[in-house]
Formats: sequence, C-alpha cells, structure tokens
Amino acid sequence: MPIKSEPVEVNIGPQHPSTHGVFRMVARIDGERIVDVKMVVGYLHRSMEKLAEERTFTQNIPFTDRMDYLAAMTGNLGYCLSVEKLAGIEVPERAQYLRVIFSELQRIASHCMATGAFINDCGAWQTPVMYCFRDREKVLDLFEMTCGARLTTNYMRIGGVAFDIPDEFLPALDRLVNDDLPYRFEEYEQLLVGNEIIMMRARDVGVVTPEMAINASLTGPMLRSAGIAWDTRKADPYCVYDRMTFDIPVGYNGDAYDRMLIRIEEMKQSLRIIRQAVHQLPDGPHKTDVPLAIRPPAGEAYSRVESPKGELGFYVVSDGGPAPYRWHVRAPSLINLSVLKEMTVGQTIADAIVTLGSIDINVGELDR
Amino acid sequence: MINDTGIVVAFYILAATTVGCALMVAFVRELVQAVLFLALAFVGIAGIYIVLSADFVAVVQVLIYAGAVAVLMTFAVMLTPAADRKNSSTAFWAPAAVLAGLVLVIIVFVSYDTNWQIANRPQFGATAAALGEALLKPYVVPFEVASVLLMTAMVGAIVLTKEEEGEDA
Amino acid sequence: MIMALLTIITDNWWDIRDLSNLSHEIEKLIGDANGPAWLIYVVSGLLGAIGIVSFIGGVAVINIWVERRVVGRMQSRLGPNRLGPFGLLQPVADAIKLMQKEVLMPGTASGLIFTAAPIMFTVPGILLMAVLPWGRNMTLASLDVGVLFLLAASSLAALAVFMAGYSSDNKYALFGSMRVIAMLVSYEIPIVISLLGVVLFAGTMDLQGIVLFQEKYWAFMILLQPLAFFIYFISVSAELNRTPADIAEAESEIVGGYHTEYSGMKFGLFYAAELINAVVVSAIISTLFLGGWWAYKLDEIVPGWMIYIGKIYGVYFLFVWTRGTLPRFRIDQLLAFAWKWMTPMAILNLILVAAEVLVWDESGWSAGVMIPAFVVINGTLAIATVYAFMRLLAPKFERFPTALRFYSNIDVPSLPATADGAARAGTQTV
Amino acid sequence: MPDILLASVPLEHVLLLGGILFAIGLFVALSKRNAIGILMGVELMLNAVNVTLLAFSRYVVSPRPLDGQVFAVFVITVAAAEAAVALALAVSVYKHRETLNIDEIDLLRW
Repeated sequence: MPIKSEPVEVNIGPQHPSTHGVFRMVARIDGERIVDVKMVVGYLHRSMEKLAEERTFTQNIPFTDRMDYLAAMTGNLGYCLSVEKLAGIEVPERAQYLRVIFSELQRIASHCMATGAFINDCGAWQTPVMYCFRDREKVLDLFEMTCGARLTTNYMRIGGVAFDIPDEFLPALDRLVNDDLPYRFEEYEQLLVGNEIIMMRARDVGVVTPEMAINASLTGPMLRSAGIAWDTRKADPYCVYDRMTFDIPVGYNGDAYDRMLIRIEEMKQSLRIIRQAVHQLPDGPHKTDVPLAIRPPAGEAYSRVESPKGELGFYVVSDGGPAPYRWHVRAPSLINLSVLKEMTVGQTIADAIVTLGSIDINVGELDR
Repeated sequence: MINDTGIVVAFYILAATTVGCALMVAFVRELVQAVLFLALAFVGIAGIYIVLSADFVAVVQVLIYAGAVAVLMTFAVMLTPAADRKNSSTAFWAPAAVLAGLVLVIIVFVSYDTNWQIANRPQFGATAAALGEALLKPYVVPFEVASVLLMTAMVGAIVLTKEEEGEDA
Repeated sequence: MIMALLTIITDNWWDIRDLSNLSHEIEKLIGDANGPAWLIYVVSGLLGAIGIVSFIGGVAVINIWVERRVVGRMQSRLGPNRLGPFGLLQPVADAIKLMQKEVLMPGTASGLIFTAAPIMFTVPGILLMAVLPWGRNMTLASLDVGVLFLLAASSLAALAVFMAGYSSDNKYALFGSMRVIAMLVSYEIPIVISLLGVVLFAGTMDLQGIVLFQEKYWAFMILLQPLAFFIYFISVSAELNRTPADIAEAESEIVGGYHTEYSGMKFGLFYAAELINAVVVSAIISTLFLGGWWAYKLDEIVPGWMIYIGKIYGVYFLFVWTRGTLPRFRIDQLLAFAWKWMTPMAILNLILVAAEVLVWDESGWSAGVMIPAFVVINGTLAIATVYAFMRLLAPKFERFPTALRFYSNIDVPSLPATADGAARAGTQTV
Repeated sequence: MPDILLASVPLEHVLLLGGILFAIGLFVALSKRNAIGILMGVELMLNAVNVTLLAFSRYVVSPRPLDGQVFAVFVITVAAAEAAVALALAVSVYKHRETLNIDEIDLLRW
C-alpha cells in the first residue's frame, strides 16, 4: 500500500520564471507527480479581434505584429494574404519572394528563441538562451535594416511589402545565410543533440501521439514530432513556396526532444529556402497600388500560413466597408496548448516545465 | 579537572542552551519546530562533548545526530499529513512529568551522594587514533556486533517500508 | 637574487610566506610585556578569526563579480562592466540595493525559524574555513578529526535550507526543502565514502596531515584518488545546489525553491552564503586533492596561502564552468545517479584503497615504487569506471529513433480528413 | 584576578546536566501523542546517557579512561540504527493506519 499523500495545488504562473509570459497552469501535485492540470489563459487578452472591427484593413496589420511578437513577419503575411484573397489583389513577384525571405528569416529567429528558452526550461543557466539570442539578433538586424523595426516589424502590406530591400541588405543576408548561421546551427547540434542530460530530460517527455495530434488539430513542430508529415508550405503553398525545394523534418516519438530536433532542422531548411529565394529574386515593383482604405467586396476569406508555431490562419469577413466585419485568428499557440493536460498528467513538475517549453507558446498570440 | 576559564564559561553557556532547547522540544507546538530544536540540542550536546575533551565523539554526534537523525526525522514528519504535525501531549503528561521529576531527583541524589573518585588528568587531546585502537583491539567483538546491528537495522527499515507486491495501490 | 631575498625575509615577521610569523611576533610582544597567558590565546584566535572572516567577506563580495564575469564570458556577453573599472564596484551596488530593500516576511511564516535560517545557512561555511590549513603553520583550529568536522558541518547547511523552506509557508519553498532533504540523504553517502579513501591513504583525518602526506610523497591526492575526486566533485556540487544539480532552487521549475519568500538582506545572506559555500568547498577540494598550500617547490618562494587561493579559484572556476554549461537533472535522475552509480563506485574505490594501503604497509616496499603504481592502478580504475558508466550504465535511448525523417512532398488528403490517425505516407526523401 | 577565572566544572554539574536532559527526554517520550515525538524523547535520553558516559570518562579514575568514549560511540551507533528502524516503523504504521497518534494505534497488530 503506498503512502497516501494529499495532492497540493500549485499555481505555476501567472508570475513564474518559465511560463513564457502570463500563462497560468494550476497543477495538482502529488509529491512530485502531477495528477491534474488546469490551464488558465486570458491574462494578456487585448481584444484584438474586436478592436479590428473598428479599424480599416490596413490599420489592422500592426495588430498582427503584436500577436506573436516573436514572429511578427508571419503574422503580417498571413493577414495580408487573407485580405488579398478577399479583395482579389495580385501581388508582384518580387514582393512574393521578399515575403518568403522574411518569413523564413522570422522562422529562424523564432526557432532560435524557442530552442534557447526550451533548454533554459531544462535548467541550463541562461547560456543557451544567450547563444540563441546572439543569432536571433543578427536576423533582427536585417529586419531593422529593411523596415526600421526589430520586433514589431509591420512590414507586409496588402498588395506587397512596405519597403524594398536596401542595397546593403543582400550582401548582409549572404554573409548571414552562407557564412554565419550554418556554423551556428552546427554548433547547436554539437551542443544540444548529443547532450545526455538533455536526452534524459526531454526524451519520452510530453509525448504527443498521432491520434492526439489529429484530434486536437495540432500543427507545426508539435504535429510533425508526432510523425505526421504536414506543413502548410507544402500542403497549401502560398507566395512562391511551390517553387522552392525543401524538406519537412518529421519525428518518430512525439516527445520534447523530437520537437527540439525538428526546430533545429527547420532552421537549416529555412536557410535552404532563403538561398533559393535570393537566387531567384526578380526585379520589379515591391508593391501594387492598393488604396489605403481598401474596401474589399462583401464576402469571406480564410488564408493560412505556416508560422513558426504552426498553422496560423486568418478568417476575414467583409461587408463591403473599410473595416472587417469579423476577424478571427486561428492561433497555433492556443490550439497546440490544448493537449497540455494529456501531455503533462503523470509527469513530474520538472517534466511539465520542459513540456511547456517544448510546445513553444507565445502568450501574445495565445490570448490575443 | 576542568579548570580552563574559557571552557568553564563555555560549559555553562552550552548547558543552558541545551537544556533550553530540550525544554522547547517538550513544549513547542509544531512537530517540525520540535525537530529543529532537537537538532539544536544535539549540536549543544556536541559542544558539551568538546568541553569533556571528546572531540571525535563530538564530531560524530554532529554528523550522525544533527546531520542524519534530525534530517530523517524531518523526513518522517513531512511524510505525515499536516493535521498530524502537532506536538501535543497525551492525557498522561502529568504522571509522565511526575515520573520524570522523580527520576531527576534520584539522579541528582545519587550523583551528589556518591563519593566519586576524581582523577586529576589533563585534557585527552586527540582521541580519534586512540578510539580506533580501542575499537579494533579490546572492543572488536562489540564493534563487529554493531556493524551487524546496523546491517540488520538497514534491512529491517527497507523491509518495513517496502511496498509489497500484489497489494492494491 | 631570489635566494638573497629569501635570506632577508626568512624567519622575520615580514616574511609573508607564512603569516604565522606575524602572530608569533605578537605573542612574543605580549609575553615580553608579561601579559597573561589567556591574552595570547584570545589575541591569536582573534587574529585568525579576523583573517578568515575578512577573507570570507571579501570572497563573498568579489565572487559576485567573478561569477558574473566568468559566466558572462561563457555566455558570449560582457557581464557587469559599468560600475567602476571592469564593473568591479557592481557587488557594492548589489549589496547597497539589497540592504535598502524591505525585508518582507509572509504573515503565516514561523518567524523565529524564518529569521534563523539564513544565519544558520551562513555559519557552517565560516566554521569550515577555520579548520583549513593555509600554510605550514597557518591553521586557526588544527583539528585531529578535520575531515569528519568538514562532513559534520557541511551537513548542517541542509538543515538550514529545510528550515528556510518549511518556515516560509510557501509551496515552492516546501518543494525546494523536500528536495534538499532527499538529496542530502542520498549524496552524503558517496561524499563520506569517497573522502574515506583519501583518509585511508593519508592515514590521518587531520587536514594539515593530509597536505603533509601529499608533500612527503610528492603526489597530489587527485593522482592517487582520481575516482574519489570525481565522485566528491559531483556529489558536492549536488550538495551546493549548483547546476546540474540545483534542483532545490530550480528557477525554471519552483521559482527560487527554499528562498522564494526571502527578500532584502535575508536573501542577500543566502546569496552570499551560496558563494561562500562554493569557495569553501573549492578550498576543501584543493586541500584534500590538490595539495593545499603545497605545490612541489613553488611554495618555498611563493607564499603558501597565495598558492592555496590560486587553487581555490581554480576549482571554483570548475564549479562556475559546470554551472554555465550544463542543464539540470530531474530529481529522480539525480537520486538514481547517487544510488546506482556514485555509491557503488565509491565503495569499489574504498575497497581498492584499503587493499593498496594494506599491501603498502605489509610489503614494506618503498614509496617510490608504490606511489607510481597506485597512480597507474587508480587512474585506470577511474577511467574504466567512468567509461563503463558511459557505455553500460547510462540511460539508453535506443528504443527511440534519434534521426528525423525528411519529406519533400506530402500527400494532402481530400476533405473530410481521415481520422485513422496513422502516420500519413508521403514521399520520403531521406 | 577575579575569582570566576579560576572556577572549574565539578563532575556533579555535568551529571546534573545529563540528569535534566534524561528527565526531559523521559517526559517527552512518555507524554507525546505523536510517534515521532516519542522517538525524539528516546533520542534525548540516549544523548543524556552519552553526556554522563563522557563525564565519567573525563573525570573518574580508571585504568582505561577512553572506554567511556568508546561506549559513547557504540551508543551513537545503536541510536542511529534505532532511529532508522523506528522511523521505518512510523512510516509503515502510518501506511496501514493512516495516523501516527499513539492513542489510536492500540490494536497490537496491523
């Protein structure tokens, strides 16, 4: 007969070093084991979907920056794609290539952050975060060079991108993509992939089975770690992704370690895509002329992009006015988080933190 | 005789602290606090041992009692539910107090009544090597018996706390 | 030139190679002035105590800077560099900030224990410093049972941690303190057994005696006892709450562990005591395994205590290094590591040492033959056991395929999607 | 020089200390409701005995004065073993009876 102990309710969050924002996880803990988890979201709710109904379509672009502030470019892109689909706007070739380049750069920046923060949740004392931030900074430097902002870029526009790239951008990108980052990613692999402690901490932790993944409609690295080959860039190509050759890394076990491997591998694949896109980058305008207060015809449109966290979808309904009638975001952070309970119950607290870190949520996008 | 001034002062301070801590063990309300005061009393007793020129025993006292037994006790206390962590007394506290008082009186009487043959010897100095000699030469049989006893205690503790297989969880 | 200098300073009170000359001079002054005998004790005790406390205070202040700078360098950033030259005044600013802060105490905390815990956490470190030999004649309290004293005093710190965690009345703090107790129970055993090997070799528990043993046979104990060093280093870093074993204050899991509720200077004491304990443990390691103040012929020219401080900081750098590089273990993995590997290996090491000492004593062969032989045998054993652990005993992940699959094309099912949940086939490229 | 500096500790005072500790230990062991509390009392009594043993070893005429310390070491050994077994018993009893209140553990069986 085991010792009967009283489960204790522990609030992990909203103020906790590793909840990645103001996310709250109410865990019932029996000893070190978790018996129940309740997720409490909404601490960062800013009512963006409602606010957007009062603003014009162009004015809504900054909201998408502030949803997933670690991947602003893909947020911008997804929203602009949905409005373009609704209004039937053709986007110039050059703009499409620029969009691909910037959303892949953003993927690298976001995955750097996710990997670093994940190892930090495993308990490394800030070192991997610092290494990953070092490389993320270089990507953000390129953003700053192009659009003046590092985090909330507000770069994509309906009908193209806000600015053409400056002259010094392509040499800098070439240095980064060909000389710098490949060695950095090698370094990550050497430091992280064979690391026994990380294996012990992340292997068989936070397992997602394919059934769970499909039932909960997970996307992104979460889905791919479960062994299901799915990527919006391949399944429903947008921009010029159908002209790029790249591979989708897919895991076997669905655990936290696989997700880390997939993120590192995806960063490498992003480099591949960027090289091809730079090689094929055509001349031409970077933006079609679209009225600032665009009035798409009445109707609805849904478009999706593969954001670093998963499938980011934007559903826009227009009644013919200057502002969307209804705007809804399919936030991958929220949907990926929905399996947290199944993943963590039965694990220790330490494992739960690792699991949460491996999901790579962003509370700005989670609560919107 | 103990007649170094510093040691005399140290003895009375340590004795007062130890007795105070022991009384706190008896009268403090929380069991965990009682364990912590007990640990403090153990450390005070170790100081008394140093005064009595038994440095090896003193260090062993700190290591075993303050380091291990007190920790084990806190562990056991934490295994019990919060409601049971009271240091309350049973209804027998009054007879127990009387009995303890009687024992004290007897001890005091005996110790003051007996004519002790006091040897005027100096401090023992380093005792570890001499104790080792004593343990392995004249007292080797008790030493081995003690090791068997520790082994038995270990096995017994494991058997007692082992989760029996087949029993429902 | 050096010899001339040495003749000038030898046996004079300004011979800083051995600060005991200075205290002897003071004792002589008191004796000449017909001072009472107890005054000599009090004065020499006070001198040593002041020396040690000021060293510890200085260490606590300087190491804030050292640790942050070194870790900063490892993390490819600068570390504190604003206040004063190279940021050297940063600890002062930190201390002022901590002193100014309000000392909060939870309303439901048990006040006496809550207040006593940081003090009790700090004291053992200072106690330990008192018995360490700083030079040939420089030991404040020469204990015949020095090694036992080290073990006894260092085990007290865990009780202080438990007091802090329990009295805070905070769930995170309670988790931290329970983890400390569990870890102490497990790691005390390999620590004791690994140090037993050292004691067996040296034949004494006196710390000065262990240093003199190393001097006599011209071999650092780490050469004779590599496995014991390895075990002691890992176990003690677990006891020190440093990564990879800082589960008691695992920041990403249980916020601050036992010191979650502490603020102001009470927290400052915990913070300082952690640095102090790290330095004290480095000092213990340099005494027991690295020769203490002795370094072949170097200690005849350079003051022994300077060599000692150099060694302390060398070992301390190792601690900072592990802290800056390794992620944390989970508590069950850490305990399993202690019981399944460290303890058996420590016992194996102990048996081997006992056999070696017996052979040495009984055969009467000269140390010149025996010591190199022991170095070779024990070094081989250490390498073999570590290798065996890595190859045989380490947790295996073979049931998990490590590699990833790569798909260049994926099949997009027509809606509605099949719900069979099987892995979707695609065109696999690799 | 003041008189206090020439003071000494008589044997009776050490024995008195041991006696007081023993009495407190006895009281704790007899009166506490919690099994762990009783164990604490027993430990205190053992320590009191040790104080007495060491006092005799220090003061009293004997051909082998260190025997008292050897005895103390044995007492500590036995006390450690006893603490381990007693705590295991406490945990075991708690597993079966879900209480450590000795008033309720009165069936003389599991």
